[in-house]
Amino acid sequence: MKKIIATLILLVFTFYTYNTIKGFRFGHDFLNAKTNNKKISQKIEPAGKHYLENNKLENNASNVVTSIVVSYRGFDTLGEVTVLFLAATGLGVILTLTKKEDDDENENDSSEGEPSLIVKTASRILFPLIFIFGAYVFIHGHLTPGGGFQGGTIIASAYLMMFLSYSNFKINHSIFKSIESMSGLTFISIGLVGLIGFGIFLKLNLIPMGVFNTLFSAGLIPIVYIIVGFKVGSELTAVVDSYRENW
Amino acid sequence: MSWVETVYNYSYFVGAFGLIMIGLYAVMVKTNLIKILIGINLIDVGVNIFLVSLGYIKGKGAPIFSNASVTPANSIDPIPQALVLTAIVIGVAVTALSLSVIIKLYQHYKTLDISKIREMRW
Amino acid sequence: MVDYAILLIALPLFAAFLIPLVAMVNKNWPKYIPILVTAFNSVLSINLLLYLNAHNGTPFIVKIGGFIPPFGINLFIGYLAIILLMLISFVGLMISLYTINTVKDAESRYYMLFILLLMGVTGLVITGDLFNMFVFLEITSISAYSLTAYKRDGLSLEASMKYILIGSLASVFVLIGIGVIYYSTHTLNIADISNHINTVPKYIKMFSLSMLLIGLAIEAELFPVNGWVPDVYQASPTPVTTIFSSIVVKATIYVFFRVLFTVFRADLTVMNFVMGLGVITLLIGEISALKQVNIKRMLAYSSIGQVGLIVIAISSYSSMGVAGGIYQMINHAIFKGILFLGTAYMITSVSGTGKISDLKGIAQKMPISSFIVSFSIIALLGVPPLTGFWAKMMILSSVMSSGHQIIVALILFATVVEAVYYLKFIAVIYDSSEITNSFKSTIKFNKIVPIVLFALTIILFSVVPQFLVKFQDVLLKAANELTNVSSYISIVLGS
Amino acid sequence: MNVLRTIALILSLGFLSSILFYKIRELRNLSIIASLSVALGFVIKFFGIYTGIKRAFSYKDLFYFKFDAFSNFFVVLILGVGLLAILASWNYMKEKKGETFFYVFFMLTILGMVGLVYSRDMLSFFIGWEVMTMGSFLVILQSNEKDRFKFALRYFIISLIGAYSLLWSMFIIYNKVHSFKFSAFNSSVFTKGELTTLLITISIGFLIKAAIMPFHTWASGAYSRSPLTFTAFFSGAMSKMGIYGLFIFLYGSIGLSAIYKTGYNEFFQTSYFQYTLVWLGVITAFLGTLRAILSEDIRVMLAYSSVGQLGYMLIGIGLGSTLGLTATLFHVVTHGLFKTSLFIVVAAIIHRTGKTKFHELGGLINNMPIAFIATLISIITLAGIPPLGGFATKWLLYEAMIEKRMFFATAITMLASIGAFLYAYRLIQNLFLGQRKLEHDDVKPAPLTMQIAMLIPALGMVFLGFFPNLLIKYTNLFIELINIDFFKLGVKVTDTAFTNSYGYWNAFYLGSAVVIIFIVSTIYYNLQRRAKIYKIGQLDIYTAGEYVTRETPLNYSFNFYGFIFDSLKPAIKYSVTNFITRISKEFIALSDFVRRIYTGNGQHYAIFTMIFTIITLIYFLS
Amino acid sequence: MKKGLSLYSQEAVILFVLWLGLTSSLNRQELIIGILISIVIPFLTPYPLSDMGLKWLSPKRILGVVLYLLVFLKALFIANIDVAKRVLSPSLNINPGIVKIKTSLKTDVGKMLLANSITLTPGTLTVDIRDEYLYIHWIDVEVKDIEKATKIIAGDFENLIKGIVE
Repeated sequence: MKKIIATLILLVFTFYTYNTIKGFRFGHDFLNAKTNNKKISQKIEPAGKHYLENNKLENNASNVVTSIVVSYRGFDTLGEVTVLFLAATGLGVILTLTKKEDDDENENDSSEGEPSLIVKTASRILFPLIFIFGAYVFIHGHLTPGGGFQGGTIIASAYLMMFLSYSNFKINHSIFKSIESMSGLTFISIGLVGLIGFGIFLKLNLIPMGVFNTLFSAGLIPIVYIIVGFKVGSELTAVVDSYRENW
Repeated sequence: MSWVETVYNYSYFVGAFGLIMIGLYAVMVKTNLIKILIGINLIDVGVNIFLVSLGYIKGKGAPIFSNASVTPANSIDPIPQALVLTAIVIGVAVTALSLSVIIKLYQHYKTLDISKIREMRW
Repeated sequence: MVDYAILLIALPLFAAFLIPLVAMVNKNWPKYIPILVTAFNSVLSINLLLYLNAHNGTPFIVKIGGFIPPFGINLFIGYLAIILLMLISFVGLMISLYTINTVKDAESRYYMLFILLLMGVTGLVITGDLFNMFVFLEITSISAYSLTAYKRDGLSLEASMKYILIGSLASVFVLIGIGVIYYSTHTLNIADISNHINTVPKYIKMFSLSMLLIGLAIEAELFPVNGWVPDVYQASPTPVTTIFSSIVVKATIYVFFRVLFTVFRADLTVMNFVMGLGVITLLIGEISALKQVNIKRMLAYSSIGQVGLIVIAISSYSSMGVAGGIYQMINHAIFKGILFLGTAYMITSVSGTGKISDLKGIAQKMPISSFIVSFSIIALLGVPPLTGFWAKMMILSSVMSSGHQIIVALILFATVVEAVYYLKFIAVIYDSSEITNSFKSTIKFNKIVPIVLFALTIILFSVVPQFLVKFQDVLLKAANELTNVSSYISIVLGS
Repeated sequence: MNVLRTIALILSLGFLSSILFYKIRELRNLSIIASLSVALGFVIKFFGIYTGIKRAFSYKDLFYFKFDAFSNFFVVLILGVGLLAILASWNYMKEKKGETFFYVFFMLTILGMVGLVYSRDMLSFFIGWEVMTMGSFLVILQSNEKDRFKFALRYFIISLIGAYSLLWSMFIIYNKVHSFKFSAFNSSVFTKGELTTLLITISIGFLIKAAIMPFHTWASGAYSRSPLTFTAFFSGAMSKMGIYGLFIFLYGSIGLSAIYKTGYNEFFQTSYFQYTLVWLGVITAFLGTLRAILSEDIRVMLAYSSVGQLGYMLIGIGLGSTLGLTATLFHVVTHGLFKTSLFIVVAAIIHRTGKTKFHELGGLINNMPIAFIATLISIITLAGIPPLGGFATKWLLYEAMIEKRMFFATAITMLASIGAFLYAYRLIQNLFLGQRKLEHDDVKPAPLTMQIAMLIPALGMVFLGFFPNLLIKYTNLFIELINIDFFKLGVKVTDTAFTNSYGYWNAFYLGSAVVIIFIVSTIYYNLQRRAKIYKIGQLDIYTAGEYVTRETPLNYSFNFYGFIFDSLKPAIKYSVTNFITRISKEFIALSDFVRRIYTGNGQHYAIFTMIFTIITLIYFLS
Repeated sequence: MKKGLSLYSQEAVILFVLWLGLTSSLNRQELIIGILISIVIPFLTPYPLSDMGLKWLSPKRILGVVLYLLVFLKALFIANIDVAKRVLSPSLNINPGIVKIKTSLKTDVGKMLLANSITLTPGTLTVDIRDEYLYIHWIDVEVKDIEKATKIIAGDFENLIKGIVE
């Protein structure tokens, strides 16, 4: 019964979606297309085109996606960071340890499920390597594909690996918490510096813009991305840690 | 344009909405909470693919000007990619949170069947 | 310029990030931070109101990152936004006062989530960018998910699970809608989209509209998609429920109509559909509340009904109706603030399970709270000349003049139903026949003060006519901000 | 100096002092009484009967008030009855639990009523209306009865329905003429259907307040469960607000010609709508009387009596002729007087004995002589026996009905009028005469304030009985307010006599004749009696050879009219009250069914969401 | 988790080399950041990379690494073909089973490398390590004797790895 209803619903949904996307021109070069609409006096310029063309002037970051994420739509990114922060916090709230009756049994379990030497050794070798790869990704966020979120995730995956290999591997909660907080505070402070100095929140071209396509370019964008990297890394690690502690 | 042609031309959209449909089906039919969560994730992925493919322009490359061959004129639209980044992060956050809720629910009700978890109704 | 308006968001965020560090220093300090933040926001929003009054009431925008509007994110602040901001910060302040010593294991994390929820709502109200709106929507809902589950018992987890399930669907629909509209207009700025919306093919526009409508209807608690609401309201801690009912819904309704009015320039077909939804929501909400035994659940259904009323009012699309809807938003926020906080205070005093019958005869032990609760119920029912009446008058007259007599009759019918269960509740708390419950007589000033302050606002709105007339002007201006698309565009994009 | 503002100020001061001194009994009561009397004095001073003073006052073009003869007529009633009721409450409410807030809400009610009577726009009328309802609802809650909540709730909910019906009609009008003012009403912009809707919604609103028959279900409960001194006001003044509202909306604002537009019957020379009103009034008068006859509780009996009496007033309103309206207004006054008196008497009896049923009482004539006199005068008025005021009402009313050729309705009304005597008789027979219960031997007379409060209306009734023309003359002056010609027709009034096409009646001569006959016959009787005196005690009988003691019940008062009850038994179960109870039960069952949409299963909610999606897509995309 | 300077600098050097590989640029800015990062990250790692420290960087051992890679690739190639043959042959001539082999390697890194080498060459799969015994899942069990099996499976790898890590 439920299946039939669901199928029917999806069929109707598909019908309308199909009709809609039929109206799309997939792969059409809308950025450089000439508008033939004279009804509207306002200029029609796709925002994407504006970003592509003015990015070098305004942000000097060779990765346009990064400059959109961090600079043009930096407010979104602040929100994103907040969302992750929220998820980590909420997770902490929900998964707060309640006193378990069978504490001893738990310890026995953990020794039984200890991974083999291969896993342990491999992960301890790989850990710094993954870590530096993560760092590379978020440091080069404005030059190459990637950025703070990706790099942070990579770093968190390194920690995830350690959690899997060493059942008694513990992280220092207060350090991670303070990294989380400090990076968040720094992000907002960067925004506030712009506000105090120039009356513009999240103004990122406060420092010299540097030479295009080199590491020290794009103003504060890499700094922000590094902060985001720290934040995401520590938050996702905390998330993973919460899960592990609860089991 | 026949529908076969449409499906071929719009394969990204078809894939994206296919994933969304599968996800919705799982959400509506499966009773296991984990499966429902997987369904939600499928929907998320589908939407993300949809968003990314919105920015695609035939024959153009990524908007990263690290070598001189890439110019604004032959880059795709960068905005959807930025949006997808945000959407992914939000999806991750929701997934993490709902997993934790499901864990706790399981400890509480000893079941993952959504139709049995209905202490509050009417 | 008033670029410091961004502090409305930046400061709570800063405070939220600061809380873990503060908690490391002293575990008792975090609970005062929400009070500071909401008080600051109240002052700031009053300041913005004064600024706006000094500048002919023309709304202003705040550019973030210094990019001109279609290309950067901008905030849009006018009377409507400021009304909602003042509401958010005032109710937030009251609830933070109430919350001190309420949360059992006084965790800093609760306060972080609390502040971020308020921050998300604030962002929803003032943002001028469609995708940014989505981000704030998600901030709001994710903090709401966590806060719903805060008690960590079966009920709250269950409620949170339902909320997450439906909320995820909502975000998906919103995202699809935003994607489609982005593809059609190549911009995300609300004003810019609105400027170009007429060039979009009708079919695509309507598809996008329906996607956004569905997603936002879920958040705005409209009828067929509000299954999660009673559960969430019932299971979450009372201060959180109060925020949901008083603030979050209001902000989502605002967003709902901002999208319909401004982004899509919705026409009568859409508005009739929305009005129909509002009517069904009103009826179902009020009728379902009739037989509830759990007080919070009853209030939850009542909230649903009130949402229906507000939606009916705003979807009438006349300036009087929209103004009435905004007025009703304010009223409802204050009434529900009193009702949720007051009843929670009573329930904690008798250590009850939240059943209405637990409160039998409580009025003899807690005369002030009982009186204020009854007073706000009477005001909510629209007994003149209290504030609820004026809002209802505005709503009814606008709905009537848009030619929907039946809807007027249905609204009145729903109010009668509402009166039945609310007066029954008053009858229970004033029932002096027998008192079976044990009663802990502890007067907590931090609990009674918010309730009294709320009641004073009701009196202020009701009794001071001079204020009322001025206030109506402001409401009409606010309504104009919501309905007048061309002025919105010209303010954001320049002439 | 604006009179309206002064009155508002005085009454507000009274209200404020009732709040401020709510714990200090003497100060509070004195200040309230002072404010009411000063206000009453003001109104009477600027009565404007013969000079026709009209004073208007408006606020922000939204609220519009007018000080004129018609309003003053009702305001005097309100303030007078209110003053009496509050005077009676001084002792009645003493030491009762709800005393502290009783006066606050009482004053709120009075404020609302005065406001609505002076208002000449629908908005302020409605505000006053709701304040009055709310205030009376709160007063009912101050009584000591256990089931007061049930009845107060019923009263409030039904009143709310009425108020909203009224509100709806107000919006229908506002939507067309874009003003709430009564004078702005323009019947030419309405279609016939709209006018009909208007008339129906308006009359539902007011008929509910007047407790006319299908809408009377709240009345017996609310009247009998409030503090009884308030019931005196409730029945004596407040129920008249429905009549006032009908008067001012139907004839003051909408106008007779507009009513005729909805459908005119040549034979009865009236519109179908008015004809319906008349029949509603007739049915109410008849059935209300019947229910009053069958009541065992004094309070319930008086409540149903009020319902029946309101029926008479509605008949007059429905007739819409000069005679009819005059009869109504006259009856407003007489009913106000005798119901106030009667309720205060009953309050005094219940206050002293604590009993509320007829069969628990009896033989109180020696304990409460003043109350007996007041009751006697009231009953004579109620039953319409000459020479007192009630007769004038009946006389005018029957003439008016015959004028409109409603003979059958007249017959039933006459029947009801006989019924009124039947139940009124019980008040004398079962309360004051007959055998006194043992425990009531040392019942003290009614408290002083109550005695004053019950005597003043009695004097008024006697006065009206002799000089009805003073009042009738006054009502004729409302032509100025309601500028419709028919008021000018028909009635000629001199200072003492009263003439129209059907005849001539001089109440003063008639009354004097009755009094003279009474005096003469009394003298004659006393002369006769002096010859042989047989004073027989109540217990001077024996049955079946046994002596009768005081414990033996000799009074036949339980189920007094049982034979009527027995013959009507099958019909009684079809009462409106049962019907409404049934409906509300069904509705609650429906609500239980509706809320099952919220199944509690999260997946169902997801499916709802998808179904909603589909509906939305279908609606918008096809 | 004490670390000597030697262990620390070994890690830093390896990280820096990796950084150079990642950036594939000798730009001065990249180098500065690379050095900084390579210095910082070892502080954050909870366990040392290996027990050997800087001596791992002697030319002999680097040569050993190269040699090991060559041998490993050869073994990989041969074994791939072997398994492909078995898979494709219709008779499915397999004889799966688990054998136990003994290693003389002492260090964890050595054991790990050996086990991974065995696993990566098709046909054999390290299931577990218990002290100095490795349990191997073998697609075609030729011998069950520990000594012989060790010779066949571990073979050259063991010596080569010994040359690198011990």
